[in-house]
Amino acid sequence: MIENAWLIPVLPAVAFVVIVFLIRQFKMLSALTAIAAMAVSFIISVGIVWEIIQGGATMKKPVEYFVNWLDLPGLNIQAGILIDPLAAAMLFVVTFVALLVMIYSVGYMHGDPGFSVFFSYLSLFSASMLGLVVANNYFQMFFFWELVGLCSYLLIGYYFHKPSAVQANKKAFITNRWGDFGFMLGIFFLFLVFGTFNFGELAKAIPKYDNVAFLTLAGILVFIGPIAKSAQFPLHVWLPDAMEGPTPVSALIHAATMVAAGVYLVARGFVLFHSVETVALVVAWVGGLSALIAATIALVQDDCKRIMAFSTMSQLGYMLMALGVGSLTAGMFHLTTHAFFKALMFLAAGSVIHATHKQNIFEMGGLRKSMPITTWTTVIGALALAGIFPLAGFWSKDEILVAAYTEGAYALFGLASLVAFMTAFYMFRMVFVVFWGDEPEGQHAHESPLTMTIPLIILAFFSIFSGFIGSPLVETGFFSYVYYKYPHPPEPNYMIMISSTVLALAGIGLAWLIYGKKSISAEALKQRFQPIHTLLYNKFYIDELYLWLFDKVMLNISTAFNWNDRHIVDGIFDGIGDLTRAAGARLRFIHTGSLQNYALVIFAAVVIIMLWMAVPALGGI
Amino acid sequence: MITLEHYLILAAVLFCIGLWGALAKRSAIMVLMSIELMLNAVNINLVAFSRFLTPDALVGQVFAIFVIVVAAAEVAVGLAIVINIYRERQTSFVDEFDWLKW
Amino acid sequence: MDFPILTAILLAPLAGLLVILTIPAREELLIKITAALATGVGLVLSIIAYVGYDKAAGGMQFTEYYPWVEKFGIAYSVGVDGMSLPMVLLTAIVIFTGVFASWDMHYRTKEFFCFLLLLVTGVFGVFIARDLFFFYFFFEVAVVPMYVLIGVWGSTRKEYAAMKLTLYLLVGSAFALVGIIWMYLYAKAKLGFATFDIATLGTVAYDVSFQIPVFFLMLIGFGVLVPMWPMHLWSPDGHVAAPTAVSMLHAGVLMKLGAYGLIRAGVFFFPEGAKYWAPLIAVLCIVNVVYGAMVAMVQRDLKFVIGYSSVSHMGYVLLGIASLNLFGIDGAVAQMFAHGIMTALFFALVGNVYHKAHTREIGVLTGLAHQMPKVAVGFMIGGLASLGLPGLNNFVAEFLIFIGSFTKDQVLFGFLHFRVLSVLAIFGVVITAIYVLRVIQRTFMGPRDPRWDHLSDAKGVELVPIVVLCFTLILFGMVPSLLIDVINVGVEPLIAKVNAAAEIGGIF
Amino acid sequence: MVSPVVFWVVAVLLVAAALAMVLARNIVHSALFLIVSFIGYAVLYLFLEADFLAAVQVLVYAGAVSILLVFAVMLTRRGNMQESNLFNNYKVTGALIAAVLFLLIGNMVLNTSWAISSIAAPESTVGPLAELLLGKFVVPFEVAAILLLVAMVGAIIVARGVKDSK
Repeated sequence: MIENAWLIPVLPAVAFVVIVFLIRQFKMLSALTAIAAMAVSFIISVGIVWEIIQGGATMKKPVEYFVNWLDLPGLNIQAGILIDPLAAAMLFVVTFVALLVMIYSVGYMHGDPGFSVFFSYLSLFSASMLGLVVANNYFQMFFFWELVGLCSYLLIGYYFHKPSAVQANKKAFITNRWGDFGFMLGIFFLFLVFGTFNFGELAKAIPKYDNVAFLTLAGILVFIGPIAKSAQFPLHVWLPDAMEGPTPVSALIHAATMVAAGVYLVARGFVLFHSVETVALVVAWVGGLSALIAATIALVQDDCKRIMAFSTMSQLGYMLMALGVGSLTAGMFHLTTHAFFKALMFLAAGSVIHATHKQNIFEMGGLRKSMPITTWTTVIGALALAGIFPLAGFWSKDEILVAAYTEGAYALFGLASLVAFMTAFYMFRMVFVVFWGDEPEGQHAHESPLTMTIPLIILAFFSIFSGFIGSPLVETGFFSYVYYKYPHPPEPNYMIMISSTVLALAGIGLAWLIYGKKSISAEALKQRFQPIHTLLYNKFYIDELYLWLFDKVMLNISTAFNWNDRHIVDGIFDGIGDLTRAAGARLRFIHTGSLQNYALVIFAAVVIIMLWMAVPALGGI
Repeated sequence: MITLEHYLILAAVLFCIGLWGALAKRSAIMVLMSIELMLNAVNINLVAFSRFLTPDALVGQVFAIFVIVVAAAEVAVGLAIVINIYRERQTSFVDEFDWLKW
Repeated sequence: MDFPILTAILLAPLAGLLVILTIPAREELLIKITAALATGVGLVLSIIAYVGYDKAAGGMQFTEYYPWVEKFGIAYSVGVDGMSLPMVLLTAIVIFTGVFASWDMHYRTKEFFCFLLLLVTGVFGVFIARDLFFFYFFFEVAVVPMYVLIGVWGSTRKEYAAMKLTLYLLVGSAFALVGIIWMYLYAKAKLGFATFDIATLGTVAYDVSFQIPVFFLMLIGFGVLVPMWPMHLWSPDGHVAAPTAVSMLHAGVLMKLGAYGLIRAGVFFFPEGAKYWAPLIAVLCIVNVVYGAMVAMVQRDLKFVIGYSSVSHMGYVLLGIASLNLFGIDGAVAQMFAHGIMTALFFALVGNVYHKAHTREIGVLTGLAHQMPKVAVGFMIGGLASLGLPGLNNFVAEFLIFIGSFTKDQVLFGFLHFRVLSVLAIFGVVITAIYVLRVIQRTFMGPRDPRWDHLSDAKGVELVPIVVLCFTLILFGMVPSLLIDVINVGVEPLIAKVNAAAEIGGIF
Repeated sequence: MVSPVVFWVVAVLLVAAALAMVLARNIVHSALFLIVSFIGYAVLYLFLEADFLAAVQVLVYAGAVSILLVFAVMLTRRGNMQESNLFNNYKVTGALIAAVLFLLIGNMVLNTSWAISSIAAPESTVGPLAELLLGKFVVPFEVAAILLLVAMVGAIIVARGVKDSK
C-alpha cells in the first residue's frame, strides 16, 4: 500500500479537476465523485497504517520515493512521498475527517446553488493537505502549505455575497501570508547552508552543524509559518473570523486540514526545532501562551462557532507546547484525538445552526429535546475536550501534562492545568446554554438528516475510544510508532491524572452552577469584572491593533508614496518636459517666421563658413 | 581675350544681385524672379566650365538643361503657391507670410 | 531544420498586416479574422520552435544568416537560445490573445490591427535578432506604433500618456544607442573588423574602465523600459491610457524587451560592468518591489493597480538580474514570462469589464462575481499568480529569484547585506497579497449590485484570452521544468561568462 | 571666340538689367528687366558656343517663364502698381551679405588655377546633346519629365485651391 501512497493526494485533486471541468452541472454526481475519491484515499491510508503496524516503515526507516520536479545545477526540487508513522497517522486523520465532513456536507449544503463547486473546493483542500502530509521536503511542504491557504481562502469566502465572509477570507489569507513569509525565509536559510530541502538529508545534516545563532534564526523563521497556520498568538486573528465559511469547512479547517498543518510541520521538522534550546523554548511558550489567551477569550464569547474557534486555538497551543517541551508523541497524539472530537463538535454545531439558523448561544436553548443525537454527541465531544476519564481527550491531554512536568517545565505545566480548567468551563457553558435551559420563542428545531448525524455518531465513537491507542494501558500503542529518536512509553502519573480530572470536573461544575442551575448570576459576574470582561470579549483588542496598523500606518505610508510618485517623481520628469517646453517658448522668438529672415541667416552662415574655409588667415584651406 | 574668369565673375555678380533681390524685396513674385536670376547665373557657370574645361564632353550643358527643367517646375509651383496664398491672405508680400511661426 | 521558422514567425504578422491593408475598412470581422489567423500562425510556429528546440545541444538554434551591409558588418541574422525562446513564445501567446481581447474594437479597426501587427513584428524581431543592429532596429519598430495606438485608441489622458511613453522610451533607447555604437567602435578597434554580430561582440575582451560607463548607458536605456524606479512612471500612465490589446502587449511583452535587452546587451557583454552596477540595480529594484506594491494598494483605477503591480513585479526581474547567478537570472527570465502572461490576463479581463461597464473605478464596481463569474475566476487566477501562489507560473519564477538573491553573499554600502534586500523583496509578496486581495474583494466579491445587472459574462471569443492565458499560467506552474529547463540552457553560458569575469568591488 | 568689346557691352547691359530689376519700384518693370536679362543670358550662351542652350533659354525663360511671371503679377495685382515692389528691412543687410559673398567668390575664382583645355568645342551641340540625353542620361531625363508632369499637376491643384470634398 505504501507504494501507492502517491494516489492519496492525487485522487482528490483529480476529483477537483473532474468536478470543475466536467460534471459541475450534476450536483449529486459531483458530490459522489468527491466522496468516492476521498473514500479510496481513506482506504489506502488505512492500508498504510496497517502496513506500518506490521513494521512496513518506522520513524527511523521511512519509505521515501520521489521524482524531480525541477532540476537545476545546485538546486534539486523533488516531488516526493515520505511515509513514516507520523505521516501515516496524519493521513489517516485527514482522510477520515475529510471523508466524514464530505458526507455530512451532502446534507448540510443541500440546495445550495454552488453545491458542486463546494465539493470541488473540499476535494482540493483535502488534496492540498494530503500533499503536504506526504511531502518529503520543505519545498513541497511550502507548496501545498500555500495551496491549503488558498483553499481556506476559497472556502471561508464561499458565501462571497456576504461582506463579512470576504473580509474574513482576505484576513485569513493575508495573515497566513505573514506566516508564509517567515516560513519561506526559514527554508531559504536552510537551503543556504545545507543546499537541500529534503527532510531526511536535513535531519542528518542539522545535528552536525554548530552555528547556534544561525539555527536559532532559521528555526524561528520556519516557526512563523506554523504560528500563522495553526493560529497561534500573535497571528491567530484569522481563525475566529474564518467561521464565516460554511460549518463543514470550519470542521475541516479546525480538525484536519488547515490548522493541523502547522503542528504537523513542527513535528516534521522536529530535528530543526530541537537543534537549539531557544527555538524549542519559543515553540513551547508560544503554544502555552496561545492556549491561555485563547482559553480566556473563549470564556466570554457568545457565538458558538467562535467559542470553538478559540478552543481550537487553545488546543493547538497545547500541541505546540508538547512539541516544544520535546514530546513528539504527545503532540501528535493530541492532534489525532483532537481531530476527532473537534470535528465532532463542529459538525454538531453545524447541525444546531442548520436547525436553528442562529449562532449566538444565548438565542438558543433546550435543544436537548428536539435534537437528541446532536445533544449527546456534543456532550461526548465536550467531555473528551475537557479531558474527562476515559475519553480520548483525557489520555492525550494527560500525556502533554506529563511531558511538561517530566521535562521540568513547571510554569508551562501550571499554565496548561489552568487552561484545562478553563476549557472544561467554557465548553460546558456552551453545552448547558444551548442544550439545557429554556427554549426561546419561535424555535422550531428538529433533528438533522442521516447524512449529518451518522458522521456525528462515528466521530463520537472515536472520541470515546481513540484515546486508548495511546494510553498507558496498551503495550504497543501510538507511542511505539510515532516518536522522536526512540519510543517513550508513557508512564502513568496518577497524581497528574487525578489533578487534571479534578480541575476539569471543577470547570464543569462551575459551568453548571452559573449556566445550568443558574445559582450564580452570570450577569452579576459580568458586572463585577466589567473591564476584564470587555477586554476578553474584544479579544484583547488585537484585531483592532492590526487594523490600526494597517489603516493608519500602512495605508498612510502608501498614500504618501503615491503622492510622492504622482508629484515628486512624476513632477521631476514632467518638470524636465515642461522645462524643455518653456525653453522652447522662449527660444522660438528667434524664429521670426519670416521667410527672408531665414534666408538671410542661411546666407550669412554660408558667408561665415566660406570665410572660415577659404581665407587662409582664418585657417582656411 | 575673354577667359573663364570673366564669365565666372560675371556670373558671381549676377548671382549676388539675384541674392540681394531674393533677400531684400517684399514681393513674393519678385523673390521668385530673383531666384531665376540666380539659377541662370549658375547655368552660366556650368556652361562656362563645360566650354573651357571639358569642351568635348558637354556634360555641363546637360546639367544646365536639367537645371532649367527644375527651375521651370519650381517657378510653376512657386507661382501657384503665391497665387494660392494671395487668395487666402490678400497679399503677396513675403514679410507678411509669418505663419511659419505658430 | 531547413524551414526558416524564425523568419516565418517574424513575417507572419507582417503578412497579416499586408493582407489587412487590402481589405476594405468596413469588413471588420474579416480584418479581425485575418489578424487572428496571422497571430495564430505565429503562435503555432512559436510552439513548434519551442518544442523543437534541442535542449541538449543548447546555444543558438534555427539560425539564419544573410549579410546585408558587409562594410559595417550588418547582417540579417536570427536565432533563438534558451533565453529568447520563452520570450518569443510569450509574445506569440500575448498577441494571439490580444487580438481576441480587442474583438470589440469598432473604431478604425483596420488601422488598429495594422499597427498592432506592426508592433508585434518589431517585438518578435528584437527577440530573435542575433545582430545588434537589427536588435536595435526592431526595438525602435516596436516603440513607434505604440505612440499611435495609445494616442488614437486610448482612453484616460491618452495624448499625454502616449507622448510621455514615447518620450521615455525614446530617451531610453537613445542612451542604449550611444552604448551600442560606442561598443561597436570599440570592438571594431579590437577585432580589426566591423561586426554587429552579438556572439562575436561577446568574445571581445572589454576593459573594465570601458565596461563601467557603457553598462551604465545600457542600464539607463533598457532600465527605462523595464521600468526601473524612478523611471517607471510611463508605465502606469501608459497602461491606463492604452487600449486593451496594447496594454496586454505593452505590459506583457514590451517591458520584457527592457529586461531582455539588459541581459543580452548588458550583462552578456559587460559582466564586470554588471557586477559594478549590480548594487545600484538591487537597491532600486527593491524600491520597485515594495514601493510599487504599496502605491498599487491605494489606487482607485483597476488599470492603475495593475500598472503599479507591473512595476512591482518587474522589480523581481531586476532583483534576479542583480544577483547575477544562475538561479537569479533563470528566475528573472522565468518571471518575465510569467509576469507577461499574468499581466496580459489582467488587462484582458479589465478591458472586458471596462468595455461593458465603462468604468474601472474600484469601489464603483462591486460584486461583479455575480454577473461575471468567469471573469471573476480569471481575475482570481491572475491575482493568485500575482501574489505568487504555488502551482502557478509566477511562484516558480519568484522562488528562483529569491533563492538566487538569497544565496548571493555580498555586502552593499559596507553594511547592507544583499540578503536584507531579498528579505524585503519577499516581504513585497505579502504586500502584493494585500492589494490583490483587496481588489478582488472590493471588485468581485460582496453583495450583488443591481447597477451591474446589465453586464454579461465573458462568452464566445472573449473567453479565448482568459482560457489560453490561465492555461499557460497553470501549465508552467505545475510543470515548471518545461520552462525552466529551456531557460537554463540559455542562462548557463551567460553565468559561466559572469563567473569568469574579474571580481569587482561594485559601485558602493 | 567673341571679341572682348562685345562681351563687355553685353556684360554691362546684363548687370544693369539685373540691378534695374532689383531696384525697380514697379513689379511690372522688374519683370520686363528680367526678360532683358534672360535675353542677355542667351547671348552669353552663344558666346560660349552653346547654341542649343541659347535657344532653350530664349524659349523657356524669355518666352514661357516671363509670361508666367507676368500672369502671376496680374493675378496678385493690388491697387497701386507704383509701389508694388518695395524693399523690406533687409535692404542694407542683404546688400552687405551679397557683396561679401561676391568678394569671396571673386577671390576664389581669381585664386584658382583653372586647367583650361585647348580642345575645340564641337560645331553644333544639338546632336551630341541629344545623344547624351537619350543615351547616357536617359534615366535622369525621364525623371525630369516626370518631375515636370508632377509640377504641372501640383501647380494646377495648388493654384486652383483644394475644395473641401467632404
